[in-house]
Amino acid sequence: MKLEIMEHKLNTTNVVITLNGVVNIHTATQLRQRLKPFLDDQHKEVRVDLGGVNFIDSAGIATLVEGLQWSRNDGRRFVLSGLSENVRDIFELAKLDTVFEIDNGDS
Amino acid sequence: MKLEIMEHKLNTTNVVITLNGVVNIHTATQLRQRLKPFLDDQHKEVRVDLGGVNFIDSAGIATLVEGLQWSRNDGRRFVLSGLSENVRDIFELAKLDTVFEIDNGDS
Amino acid sequence: MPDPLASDSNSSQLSCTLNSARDCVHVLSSMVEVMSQRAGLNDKETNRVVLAVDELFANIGQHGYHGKEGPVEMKAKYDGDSLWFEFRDYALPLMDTDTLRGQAVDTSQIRPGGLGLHLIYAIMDEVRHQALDDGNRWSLTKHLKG
Amino acid sequence: MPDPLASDSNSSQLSCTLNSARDCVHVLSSMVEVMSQRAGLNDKETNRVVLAVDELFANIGQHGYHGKEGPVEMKAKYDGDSLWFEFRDYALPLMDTDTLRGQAVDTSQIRPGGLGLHLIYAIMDEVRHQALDDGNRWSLTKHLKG
Ligand SMILES: Nc1ncnc2c1ncn2[C@@H]1O[C@H](COP(=O)(O)OP(=O)(O)O)[C@@H](O)[C@H]1O
Ligand SMILES: Nc1ncnc2c1ncn2[C@@H]1O[C@H](COP(=O)(O)OP(=O)(O)O)[C@@H](O)[C@H]1O
Repeated sequence: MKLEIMEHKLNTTNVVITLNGVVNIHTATQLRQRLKPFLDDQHKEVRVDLGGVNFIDSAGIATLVEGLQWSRNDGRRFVLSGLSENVRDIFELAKLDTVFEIDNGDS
Repeated sequence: MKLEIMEHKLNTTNVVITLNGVVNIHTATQLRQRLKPFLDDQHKEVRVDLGGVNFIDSAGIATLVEGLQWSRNDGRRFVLSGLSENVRDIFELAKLDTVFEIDNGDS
Repeated sequence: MPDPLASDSNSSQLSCTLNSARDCVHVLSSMVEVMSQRAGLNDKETNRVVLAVDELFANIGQHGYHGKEGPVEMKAKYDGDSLWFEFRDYALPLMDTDTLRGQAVDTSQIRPGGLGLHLIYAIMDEVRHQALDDGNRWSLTKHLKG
Repeated sequence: MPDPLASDSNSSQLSCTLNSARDCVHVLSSMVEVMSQRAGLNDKETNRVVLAVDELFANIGQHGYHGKEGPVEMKAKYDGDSLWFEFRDYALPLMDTDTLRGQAVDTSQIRPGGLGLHLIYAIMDEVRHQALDDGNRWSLTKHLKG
């Protein structure tokens, strides 16, 4: 209800996970559970589309940091896209805007 | 913040008003103000797209009833579209689902 | 200043002290949504209960306080049998409880307004009002299917 | 049972009695959002203040109550100068206030966690903690530009 998670497999190695709603202390657990199966070695690229997310807190960010770590350990790509101004602001406050690969869609 | 209102003029006589968010006792006033200028006799059809509305209360419905009345008095069309299941349920509880022209998009 | 309400506080009761200003409806709605979900209501039932509480709050502000700002307290509770919302206001006590029966909706003659009570009665299983010396107490009850 | 909090109630103070269960964060967030908008904060500032309050609530639940459920009360107030949130919990009083200074975030060594306090301090102008006999009082203050 508070966070909607949709997954879209582009092919056998690339997947896009689209989030709608709020990623906070309440909903982050649900995101973690859905993210985990995609971070296995079949997937070369996991992209999380935050276009529909209007709020994120440190529990939400921690879940994405876990995703990044799992991916890095195996040389895979973990990309964030569609950050709203408010979500980007929180990543900057957390000094994590340069740690993640963020697709600004400006290409 | 709680209700986003966008207007899109199709041509000089037809306009679509797209709502995103919640239409309740707090936000209905804002909707009323934005709706009013479109209910003049230049416009033959005013369409209100409720696709992004997840909640409506009687203050929201009353605003739409006013729109319907203004339009009817002058023989114009006032159409609702994109009703979510929850919004449709409230229209049915209010017994107004048959009073409005509702476009179900099934054509 | 420990809050006397705190002793009541557990997972089956939440409460808030708001005022009748319209923006407070968002706070109420989120409390009702959380409580309805905890009580096990589905999405559609939750939406309806949020609506009923919203309508009661709107009436207190418009008819009780006549659009002026006044305090509104709400408690939300549930047990195995029912989900329950109690409101307290400090508006003029309403004596003519007949106005609260809710009329049948006349769809032949559409008009804006007059829907609130109809919706409250259509959604909730019990609607109670009590005039107090210095205001009103309202309670809305929804029975939970076993 | 008139509520003693009611006398306090006016357009510049809202309060709620919740518990530390995670879903209550939605109620808190909507109260903080309403109050921040009333105090005149813009959308970005409102988002930040909602975050700071969310983080404090998360810490009370995780570290104060160790994930068990306990009561959490919040009051939100503003005046011309500042916007102010006071929390009261009934967890073990925290004596070692040093843990609350918030460390610098070490981005060379990314790890999940350890961000909450950093964000609270980055956003709010004053962060206060007081150990009481039976719990803790926390307050977060944001100065409003004149
Ligand atoms: N809290 C209240 N205090 C006093 N009168 C009320 C209250 N709630 C409802 N009423 C009365 O009941 C009538 C019907 O209310 P309602 O169905 O909500 O429609 P509306 O608010 O649009 O008039 C109101 O017009 C009012 O006279
Ligand atoms: N309410 C609290 N009660 C007790 N300890 C706390 C509280 N809030 C924070 N702390 C301590 O401060 C540390 C840092 O908190 P924080 O920056 O929010 O990161 P995290 O919660 O991810 O550990 C916590 O690990 C905890 O030891």
